[in-house]
Amino acid sequence: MKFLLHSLWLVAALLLPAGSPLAQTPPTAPAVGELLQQIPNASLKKTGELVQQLEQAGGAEMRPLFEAMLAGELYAVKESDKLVAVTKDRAGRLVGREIFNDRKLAAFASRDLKKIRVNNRLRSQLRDAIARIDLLHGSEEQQHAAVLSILDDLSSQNMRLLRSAETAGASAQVQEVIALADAMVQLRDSRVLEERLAAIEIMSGRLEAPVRNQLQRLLNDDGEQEVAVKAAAQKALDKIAGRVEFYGQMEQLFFGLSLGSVLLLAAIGLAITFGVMGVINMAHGEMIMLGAYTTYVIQQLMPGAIEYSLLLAVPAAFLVSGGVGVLIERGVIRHLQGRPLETLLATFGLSLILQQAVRSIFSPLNMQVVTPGWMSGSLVINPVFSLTYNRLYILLFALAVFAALVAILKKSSLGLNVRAVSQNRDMAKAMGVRTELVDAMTFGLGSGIAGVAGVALSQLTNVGPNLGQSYIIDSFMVVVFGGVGNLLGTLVGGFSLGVANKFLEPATGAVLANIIVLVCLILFIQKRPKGLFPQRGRAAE
Amino acid sequence: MNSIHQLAGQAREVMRRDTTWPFLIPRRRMVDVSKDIILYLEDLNVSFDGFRALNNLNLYVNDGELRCLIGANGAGKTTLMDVITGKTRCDSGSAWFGQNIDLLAHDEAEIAQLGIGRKFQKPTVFEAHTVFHNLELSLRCGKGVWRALTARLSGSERDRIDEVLSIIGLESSRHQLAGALSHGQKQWLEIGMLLAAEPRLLLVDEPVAGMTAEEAERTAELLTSLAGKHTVIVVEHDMEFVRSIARTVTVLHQGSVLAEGTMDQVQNNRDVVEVYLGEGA
Amino acid sequence: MNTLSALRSFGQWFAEFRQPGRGSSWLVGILLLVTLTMSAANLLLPADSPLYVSTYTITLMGKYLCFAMLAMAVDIIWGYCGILSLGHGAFFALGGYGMGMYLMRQIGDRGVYGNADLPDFMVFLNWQELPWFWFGMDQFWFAVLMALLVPGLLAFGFGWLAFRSRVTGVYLSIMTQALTYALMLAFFRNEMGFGGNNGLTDFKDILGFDLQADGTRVALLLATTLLLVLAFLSSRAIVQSRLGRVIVAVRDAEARARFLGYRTEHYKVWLFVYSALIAAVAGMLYVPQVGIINPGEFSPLNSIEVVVWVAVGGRGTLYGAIVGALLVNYAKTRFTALMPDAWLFALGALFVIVTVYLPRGLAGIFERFAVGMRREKHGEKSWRENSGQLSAGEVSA
Amino acid sequence: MKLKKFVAGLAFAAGTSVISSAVLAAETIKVGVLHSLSGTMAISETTLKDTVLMMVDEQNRKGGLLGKKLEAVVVDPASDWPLFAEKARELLTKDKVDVIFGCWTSVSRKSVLPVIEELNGLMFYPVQYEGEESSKNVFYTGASPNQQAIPAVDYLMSDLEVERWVLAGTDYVYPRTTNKILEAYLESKGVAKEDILVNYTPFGHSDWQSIVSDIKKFGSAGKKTAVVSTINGDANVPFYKELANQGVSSEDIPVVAFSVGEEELSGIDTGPLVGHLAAWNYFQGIDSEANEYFVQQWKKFIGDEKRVTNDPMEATYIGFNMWAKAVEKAGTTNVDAVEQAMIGIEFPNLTGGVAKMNKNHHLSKPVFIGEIQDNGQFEVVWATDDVVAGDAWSDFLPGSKDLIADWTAPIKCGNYNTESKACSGQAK
Repeated sequence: MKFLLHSLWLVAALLLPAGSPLAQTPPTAPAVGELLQQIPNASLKKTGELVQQLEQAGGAEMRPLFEAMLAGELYAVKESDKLVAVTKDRAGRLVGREIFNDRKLAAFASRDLKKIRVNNRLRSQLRDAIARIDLLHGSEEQQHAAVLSILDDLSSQNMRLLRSAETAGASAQVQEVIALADAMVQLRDSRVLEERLAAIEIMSGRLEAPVRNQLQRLLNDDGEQEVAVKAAAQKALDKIAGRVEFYGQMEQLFFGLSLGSVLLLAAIGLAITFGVMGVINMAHGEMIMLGAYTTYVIQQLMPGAIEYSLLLAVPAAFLVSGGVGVLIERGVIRHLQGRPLETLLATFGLSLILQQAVRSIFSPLNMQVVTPGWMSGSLVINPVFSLTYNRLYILLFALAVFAALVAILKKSSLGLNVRAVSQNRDMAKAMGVRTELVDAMTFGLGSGIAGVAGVALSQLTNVGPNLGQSYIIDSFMVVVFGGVGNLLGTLVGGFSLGVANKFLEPATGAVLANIIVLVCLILFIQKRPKGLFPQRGRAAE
Repeated sequence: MNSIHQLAGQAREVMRRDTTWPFLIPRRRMVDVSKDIILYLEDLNVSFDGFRALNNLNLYVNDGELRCLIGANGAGKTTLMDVITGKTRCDSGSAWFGQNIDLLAHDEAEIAQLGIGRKFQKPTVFEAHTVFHNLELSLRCGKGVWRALTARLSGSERDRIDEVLSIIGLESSRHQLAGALSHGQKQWLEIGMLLAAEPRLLLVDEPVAGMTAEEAERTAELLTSLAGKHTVIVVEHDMEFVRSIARTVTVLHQGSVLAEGTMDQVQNNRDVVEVYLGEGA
Repeated sequence: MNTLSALRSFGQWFAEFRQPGRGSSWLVGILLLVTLTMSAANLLLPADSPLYVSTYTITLMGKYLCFAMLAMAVDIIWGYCGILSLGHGAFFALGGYGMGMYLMRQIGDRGVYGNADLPDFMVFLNWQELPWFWFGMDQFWFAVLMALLVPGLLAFGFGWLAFRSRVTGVYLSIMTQALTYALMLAFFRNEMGFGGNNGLTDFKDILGFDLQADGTRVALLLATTLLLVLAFLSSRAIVQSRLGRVIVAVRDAEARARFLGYRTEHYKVWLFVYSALIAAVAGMLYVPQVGIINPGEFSPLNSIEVVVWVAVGGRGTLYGAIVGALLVNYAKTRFTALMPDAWLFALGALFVIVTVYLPRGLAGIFERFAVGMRREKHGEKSWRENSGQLSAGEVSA
Repeated sequence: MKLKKFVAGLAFAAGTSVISSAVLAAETIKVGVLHSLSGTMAISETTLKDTVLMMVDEQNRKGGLLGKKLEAVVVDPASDWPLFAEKARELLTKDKVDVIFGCWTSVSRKSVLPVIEELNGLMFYPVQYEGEESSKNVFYTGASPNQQAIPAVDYLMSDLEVERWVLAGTDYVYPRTTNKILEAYLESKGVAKEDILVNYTPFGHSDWQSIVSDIKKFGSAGKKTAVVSTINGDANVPFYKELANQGVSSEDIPVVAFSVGEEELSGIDTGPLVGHLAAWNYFQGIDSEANEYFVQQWKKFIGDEKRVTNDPMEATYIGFNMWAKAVEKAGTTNVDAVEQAMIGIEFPNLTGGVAKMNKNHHLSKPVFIGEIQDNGQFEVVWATDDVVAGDAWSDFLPGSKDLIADWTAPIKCGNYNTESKACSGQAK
């Protein structure tokens, strides 16, 4: 063990670029081993100190250790106090590996291992340490992130780090941030008016939070006598505020569109069953719920391939919900032809049954649906504006589903039949259209799409028996608002409700925004009972 | 002093027993048919989604007349009825009931109360009510909510219902549910309901659709007997029937009047032959 | 076979029961008799007597009767006028809140903080003064007036807008649902000043009588019965008058009624308001008996459940709504005690079965039996005439 | 035929109801269980029902109480608040139970309270709540705000040096009160008003985009920021998901929650939550012999190795055992006697140390702060040195700072005003 570390350290020392501040600290090679030995039995506070010493002693080579610690994968073998990184494999076994060279170790039993405890304070310490290491050795992206995180704490030590990173040949992007950091230091430390004004010039319009905070502090600081500096700072801050405001609006628009896409997904199936068939399907929400549970089941069936589970869940959910939809149509709705209010009651009963069935089968507890890696995180456009991937994908997905549905109704023979039956059932029947089949297929299609919506919603909210209920009223409002029997109306309705909600929210709070939108909708429907895009002509009377 | 006299004179005028204060005079004006024309329709235009259902239509109907409207499907017959009864708003044009009532300013219920009754294409009666109650609801009387709550059937109203029952020949089924009547009986009942309302103008949409020849004959008799006392406009496809009742026939085509005259005149009209009876003639 | 003959004799009795006027009076009689007996048994008999009726049963009965009244309110507009309201819970709850506010003010300084000016939940959240809409609620007459006025005005406003612009059928149902949903969200907000999620509770007395005394509870039960009977009689008077016939006419052929000169929207609005008022009265009686009112009462689910009571009992018959409400609620009490999990299955199945197979509810079944009885009694009549009489019954009480 | 069956079914249902209430074994002590088994609260409350049943089993195995067997009477108030009052009355008058374990939400407790007081029943309430209440007939074994919220804030302030606070909660009485108390407390600690952001959302709120974005902005002002979350149940999953997706990590802005326990976590993908905090009086992960036994016993009772334990379960456990001890001490199940005997009763916590029932019917318990781990358990990062006595009335609310509850001899009152030396309001 010791030997291994020694040799490691040797390699590390050779690899470290000369002149780096880390390399300048005296290489107390044996210390690393000793420090590592102390970790398993240290208190949290002590671990913090150890990490600090390790960083100084071990430098860049400590990165895998810190990473494992940060991810909560660091364990000590109880007998030997040897540190190993442990992860669970697909079968749920604990698989260990050496920290510093990734060599696979045998599987462990959980009783043989002791977890190295990490808390938030330690985590942020580890992150900072990793950032410092990355600044010199990381990829361009890592460097960029590291510089940005250093803006918060422009100590002279950190500035030295930046300096060495600069000389080590950082990319233009990183250089720019370093220049910003320099400017911030100038503004803070310099006494020369021109330098300070120049610094403010550089800082002006930057969106990074530390820049804003520094300027704000400067303005609030009564000790600051220089009027010109204050004026310039105020101007810079105003410019920043203007940009932040702009991106704030953009962000709100995105939030609105995202909420709209959720509403659209929830409502679009209903636009078919309600809009085309005239069936008030109160069990529509439960179709969404079934879709979400299908996602859960798929993930249970393929625990090793979470990344692909959603792709598989979409068709599966369509089939499950669509199948249940066809059953409902054949079993119940068929008997209620031309009695829309009765379909409302019967399907409401079905929704209760479906909910309780899910409760009995899966338990009333919420189910755990994992978000695949490619759906987490966000697309950072600038420090004040980023789009979360899950919302972005769902927005695109909603549009795709919409387009597919329009294509089906406009182009396919099923679509032709559906339109024929919805316009004149008797005539369609006389023309040889199998109206019963068409009814079942239409209802199945609408339900299936609700199921697909459920897959998307499982990524945003709880997967539980009440999932559907929370969307049913909203869905109906979207369809009615857009105009029954008009898919485009549903699209416009969904997005405009979403955006209206989100633009009201900052002023009124979430609940009141919701209420206001509802009341406006109720009033709107009184004014235009047929919605935004009514079906006109005598047939609609 | 003078002014006091004046005031006293005015007061006396106000208190006169043989006049009624203006605001007490019933709002409902009687239709003024002094020019003998009960319905003026001028330059009516209605379009749905670009389709012009009525196209500069002009039509005058005399008081007490029995007028038949014929025309192909989509010629605008039903739309015309919709405009007269207030169901459809027209885009432009004017519609006057007699000299003094602008139909476009009233809604369906008001127009009905003014004395225009309408029979639908598909017989529409209150199926959950008995024949008797159907007629009772149709009587000419106050139609307000409170009036309906407190209404009691008076002797004369009862007589009126009996009279109508005998006109439409449904005396024996007076306590039957309207929903249980045959198709033809429903048609008659609906006409009876119009009669009970004592309208000045009756709009009858396809009264003999689905009737046997015998029933149609009785209906023809009924409608002819109504003319004179009421003005009747009949829309019908059945040429035999039209011929049997019509004095004046108006032919509609693509939303405007194509020809007007007696059945014979119309049938020989070149335009009509061309566009409407083309194949038949 | 035994049950069948028992059913037959029941049907025979029912045939008489069903005759308009007389039959309904039977219902009134039964209601009064049962509640009076229960009251007497509760107050006069010692607690260990086998015939003693517990206070628990009294309040339970009171609650059922409030629900019955609510069901009747829904039936008047749905069964007779074809307006399916999925938001009648809103009027019920508003009435309840009116009464709740009065009861809250009656607590006075007996609340936990001993603050005579503010209800506990306001003290608790640092409110400094009573919001304006609480003024006057310490007067019983004013509270009752408000509890009627507010739902009445809401119903009028909503109905006026909706019926004037001819929002009908499904659209109207969805709108009413949205209405009650919006109200629920609003009342959940603590800023509204109605106690938020906790609602109003911990009531002490009503008109000076201790709410926890058996006597008060019995009096409340009797008051509920009396008002239910009154509402029933007045509703029956309405549906049997020409007004009632116009309403049914509007349900079956609105255009026809309009072309006969009836302002159908006026009829609908006033009937809607009347129905909302009955719902509000039911809510007012409900609150002192169950001891709490909270925004959950606005939940759309509750309103839909009421519709099911009516559907089960038989819409278009006033007694059907009452019987339906009593039966379903009794079943609920029993079922949830025996097997809580199965209740939702049973309720859901009830929805489906009733709508698909029993469009006229239990009243429909009984009437079919009743007709059979009559036919046996009077010999065969023509089918048409029989069915004619049968459906005529549909529109009378 | 169908009809016949239907009627027969009805008759059967009616018949069984009579029988079930008629079967009364005279020589048992009845324990009422008033937890929702259906409806929205069933998720949480079913667990507590099972816990009580387990405790009853255990006690019976030990030979019962006062030589009698215990018998559990379970009813279902179905998450319907008026129904709670009705069922409480049913338990007390029809079933004549000696004690009730029940309720979860504040509103259900408020609904039951008048009935319990009227009929002089005895109830144990096992869930953390907003305080501001003390009834003679109720024992509160869950945490009051000073046993959960205030220690948590202390921890954040001293250990994590938090300076800016977001108080986010669901809009109902518990978060409202807790946040009021916290605001007053923070201000008393010198936190400026603009460093506190209060936000309320409705039940089951699912669209957290704007709020998380606001929190992010609020937290970017250069001071260490933390979120104190009183967000209820279902709304938590989308909240944490949104936090993770918008890149707010537990190191940047930690969230400390008062309503998220092991059971709630079992329905969440805890990956993105690691490092966020919760404050409770109990965590399943705490090492102690008693706890190990309890967890094993629970898993065996419920027949599921994956089931977890949580704080309200421990509160039920302590409440039940204290009641059993008090009954033995009093030698009767008479409510008044047991109520007096309860005060001062001590019972060991599952986490070590001893819980004690105070004069105000609240417990003295230790407080723990735990960090969420990726396995859905908590890692304790902080604990109070000693037990903390639960306050019925908060010292930080103007309306209640002078109030105390003391159910022993001279005062005997739930809301005694130390200023006016009188028992305000409902005093009898």
